[in-house]
Amino acid sequence: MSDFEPKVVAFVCNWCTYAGADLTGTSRIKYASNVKIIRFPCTGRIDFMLLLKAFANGADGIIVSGCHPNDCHYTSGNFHAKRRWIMFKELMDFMGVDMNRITFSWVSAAEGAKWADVVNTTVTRIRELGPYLSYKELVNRSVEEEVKNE
Amino acid sequence: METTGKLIRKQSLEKLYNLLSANRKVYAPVIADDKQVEYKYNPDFKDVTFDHIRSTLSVKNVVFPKVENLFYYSNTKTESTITDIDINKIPEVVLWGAHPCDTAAFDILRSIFCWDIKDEFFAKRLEKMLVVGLSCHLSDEYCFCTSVDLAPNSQKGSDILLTRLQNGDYQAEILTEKGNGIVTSSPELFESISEEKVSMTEVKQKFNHEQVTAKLAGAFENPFWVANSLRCIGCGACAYVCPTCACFDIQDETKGKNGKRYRSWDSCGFGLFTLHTSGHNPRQVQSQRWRQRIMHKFSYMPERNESLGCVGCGRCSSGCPVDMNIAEQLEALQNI
Amino acid sequence: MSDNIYKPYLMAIEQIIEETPDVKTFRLKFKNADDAEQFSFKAGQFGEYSVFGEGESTFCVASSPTRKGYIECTFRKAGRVTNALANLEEGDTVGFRGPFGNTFPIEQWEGKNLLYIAGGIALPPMRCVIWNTIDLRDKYKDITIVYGARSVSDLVYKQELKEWDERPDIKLITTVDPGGQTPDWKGEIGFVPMVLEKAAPSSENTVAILCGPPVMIKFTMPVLKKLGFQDKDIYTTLENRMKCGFGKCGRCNVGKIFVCKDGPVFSYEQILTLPEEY
Amino acid sequence: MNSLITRAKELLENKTVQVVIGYEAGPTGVVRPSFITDPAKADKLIYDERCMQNLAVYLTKAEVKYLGKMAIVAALPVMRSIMMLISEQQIFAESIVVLGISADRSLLDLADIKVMQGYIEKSDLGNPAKDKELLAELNKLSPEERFAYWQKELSKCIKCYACRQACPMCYCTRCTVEVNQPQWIPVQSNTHGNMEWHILRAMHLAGRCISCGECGRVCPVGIPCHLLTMQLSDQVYNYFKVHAGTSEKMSSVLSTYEPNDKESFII
Repeated sequence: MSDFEPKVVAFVCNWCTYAGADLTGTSRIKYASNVKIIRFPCTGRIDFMLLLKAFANGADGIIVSGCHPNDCHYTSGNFHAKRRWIMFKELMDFMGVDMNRITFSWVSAAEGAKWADVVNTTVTRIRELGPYLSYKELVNRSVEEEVKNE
Repeated sequence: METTGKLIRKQSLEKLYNLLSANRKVYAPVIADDKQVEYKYNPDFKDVTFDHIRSTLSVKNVVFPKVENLFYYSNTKTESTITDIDINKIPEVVLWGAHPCDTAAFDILRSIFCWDIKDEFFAKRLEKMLVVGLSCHLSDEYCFCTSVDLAPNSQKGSDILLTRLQNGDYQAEILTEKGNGIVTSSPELFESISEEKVSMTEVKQKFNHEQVTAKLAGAFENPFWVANSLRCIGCGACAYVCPTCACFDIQDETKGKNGKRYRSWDSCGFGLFTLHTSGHNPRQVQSQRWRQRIMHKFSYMPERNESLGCVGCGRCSSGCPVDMNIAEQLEALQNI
Repeated sequence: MSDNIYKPYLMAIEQIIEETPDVKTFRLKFKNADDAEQFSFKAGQFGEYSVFGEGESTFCVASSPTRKGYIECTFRKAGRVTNALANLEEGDTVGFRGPFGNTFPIEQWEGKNLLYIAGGIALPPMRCVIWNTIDLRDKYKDITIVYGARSVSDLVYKQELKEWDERPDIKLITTVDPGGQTPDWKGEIGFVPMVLEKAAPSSENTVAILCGPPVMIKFTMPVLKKLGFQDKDIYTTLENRMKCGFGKCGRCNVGKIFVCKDGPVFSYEQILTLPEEY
Repeated sequence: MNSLITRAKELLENKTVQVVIGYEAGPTGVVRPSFITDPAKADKLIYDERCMQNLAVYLTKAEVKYLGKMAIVAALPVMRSIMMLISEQQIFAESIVVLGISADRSLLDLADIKVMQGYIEKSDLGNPAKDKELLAELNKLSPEERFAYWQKELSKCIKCYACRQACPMCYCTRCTVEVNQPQWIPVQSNTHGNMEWHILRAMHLAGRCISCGECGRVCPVGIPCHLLTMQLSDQVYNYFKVHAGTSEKMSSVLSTYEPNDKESFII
């Protein structure tokens, strides 16, 4: 497992976490390079389907991050997101999807160090968990189902 | 080929089953954990049921799978290439224990897939299938095979038709060369037919399909359709469980540069089935879609495909969440 | 072509013409010379055009069978496939399955006057038969084309309209809806039915070919009747949603008639026998 | 149920409504929805333990609405669906007459929506007992076991969308699965795609599901997909202390928020 490099997708909002990640860079704080950042206007825009698509396309872990409560650029996007994440997390739990693979966090534009920390702890945790085999198997099995008759 | 009657002892049945499954995939009915009857590939003989009235889904997926890949493609910036699917790799399948209504459906499907131009996917699957049918010794209130020119022991579509005898042995009617091949390869399993009586259910005729077809010709604008489809919720259950429903969708699915075009089951009951891009929909409301379903099977198909689009299995009615009972409606249509 | 009836020909986009802001015409060439060799079609037939990864869409072949070596299609950006098509560039690859459907009975029309009436994006399905009859000009008597669109910028085939206008052996009447004209617009202003009524072409020994949005058809039919056209001498095309193109997928039927097999060309006499399901 | 028939007749005769949506027994004995427009035919109406279908689904159906003003036979789940539909502005309270049925199957006198709301508030709003047990069993399993369980169940899905069509809250004319730019959910049926579809369905019903269990009941292949939405109904109450379909002014849980919503997993 030593050569396993986790693939982590980060869904972040433009105004806080993306700027925060920028700050991490300009502050020369090093963090794991396993993360691929996807920028959204707001956490309220991050559809739960996107998270599922990330797993389906081979992500081993996911980070979702945006402005702290009360700091949303659009006033309430992150409050809505929070409720949605609560429901999503509970549903995923109920369906047996590994919630240890998703990190939800609030990272402001000033928290460059926190961003590095969020990424590093997530990557370390995913590294310990190993590749998300059961989800990959689910996707592969579906492909097999389709070609079974060919 | 001339039909020959044989006898298979109860205990020889397992041998026949194992013989067939030795070099082919066998698709046979089992009772699942949730008590529903479903067909499975290569189940153990001890799990195979001989006492089912109908499986939840029909067996049409042997010849018309719910998803059929049509070809693969690969895209670069400007080029696309197509990779064919080798239909010769389609495996040989034995369909075991399908009732006469299900086996009769293959001819109807052929009349859809092979009229005018031939659908090779379907034709190949049909060719590679051996059917060991099983006459019905049980039936229920949803069955109406006798109303559509079939019977609990119809031979249509079977290569070998098994019928239970009252002592538990089986009569085996050898109906095709394919079926005869099995007898020739293991003659020890088949004996001469005995005098024993067959054990068979009776299915009451509910309507006269010719009269229904005649009535439908002038029934397009009849208020019957709205009145009798108000409760239809517009799901695709009836079409998906139906052994003869063959409407399909064609879709692409891409991952990165590569993808495939496939066809999958579709249903005329869905509102978006006929929706134009412009927003215009020729069948805008559910009654029009319900009319299409009945008309297609009992009016258009007899005229265009020279076959009725229904085998009287009763699945659409037993599976319908709101009791859209097709036999009842046809009975009513006969008298409008 | 292989036995796989769902497998399209691969075509290269040779030329793209922007007809209007949302309508484009593609000229397509077969990538495989053998395919080009054995391919033939007739006026009125259609095909399934595909962008691999997005799916297939149905349009008529818009070029004439008398022009060999390529086919053309004209489409409006509307849904998933047409949007994807619109994003392609010259040299890109598309798929084509066809030809499917029946044809305009142009042999039967020989020796007659032809009156083409089209509205908006309905000129493309007619362009094929228009060019076909123009290319066989000797066989037909007068050819009249009445074409209308919402506005000047919505008129498609502007180059060809000009060409037809300049030819002495074709009578072209173009019109735009009131308010859709530009200061230098020289054609008519008004809806197609009114313009047609004003032009009053003779119905004597004439076949009318009519294609357009339902509302145009609805108001043009009485005008044609008034001019003395018989139902059997009026032709139109029907469009319904299609997937397969050969009468299997179960979408396009109007009653027992498959638009993909028995159509898309119908005489008005036939249309009157169909249930209203189109 | 004589009182129900009498009331239905009355409503039709004095033209208060043009159609009564209720239950009748079909010729095979199976209970089915019934649309009574003629007072003489009101005798067909029945109400017993077999009358499970959530009839509220018909309140938004074009051809039923076309019949005119509706009265609807409504046990608690149907009443709650009606509440939800009113709160989401799909129907007007004035446009329907509710023939409420109590838990002991007697006709309720619900003068208006306020009275109905009072009745709902006094009722047990949790999931049905049988489903509670199933949920408890599933929640006892390990995540891996649950993952395997749902994969097995959802591999059966044939994408007939009966679950969606039967749900009064799934009234969208174009569902997300039918949106194709982009294609969120594959059109074909495979385990992974089916799972995505059921996740999407459950999420879109979070805080809106009134736990009638209709989706699970109608599934032709027997997937207990109602457990997904019911689990979320439980969690909605757990986190936000609301039950769906209890007030005509309620906005759905996921389209509102409280600044002090509690959670413990966001770092």
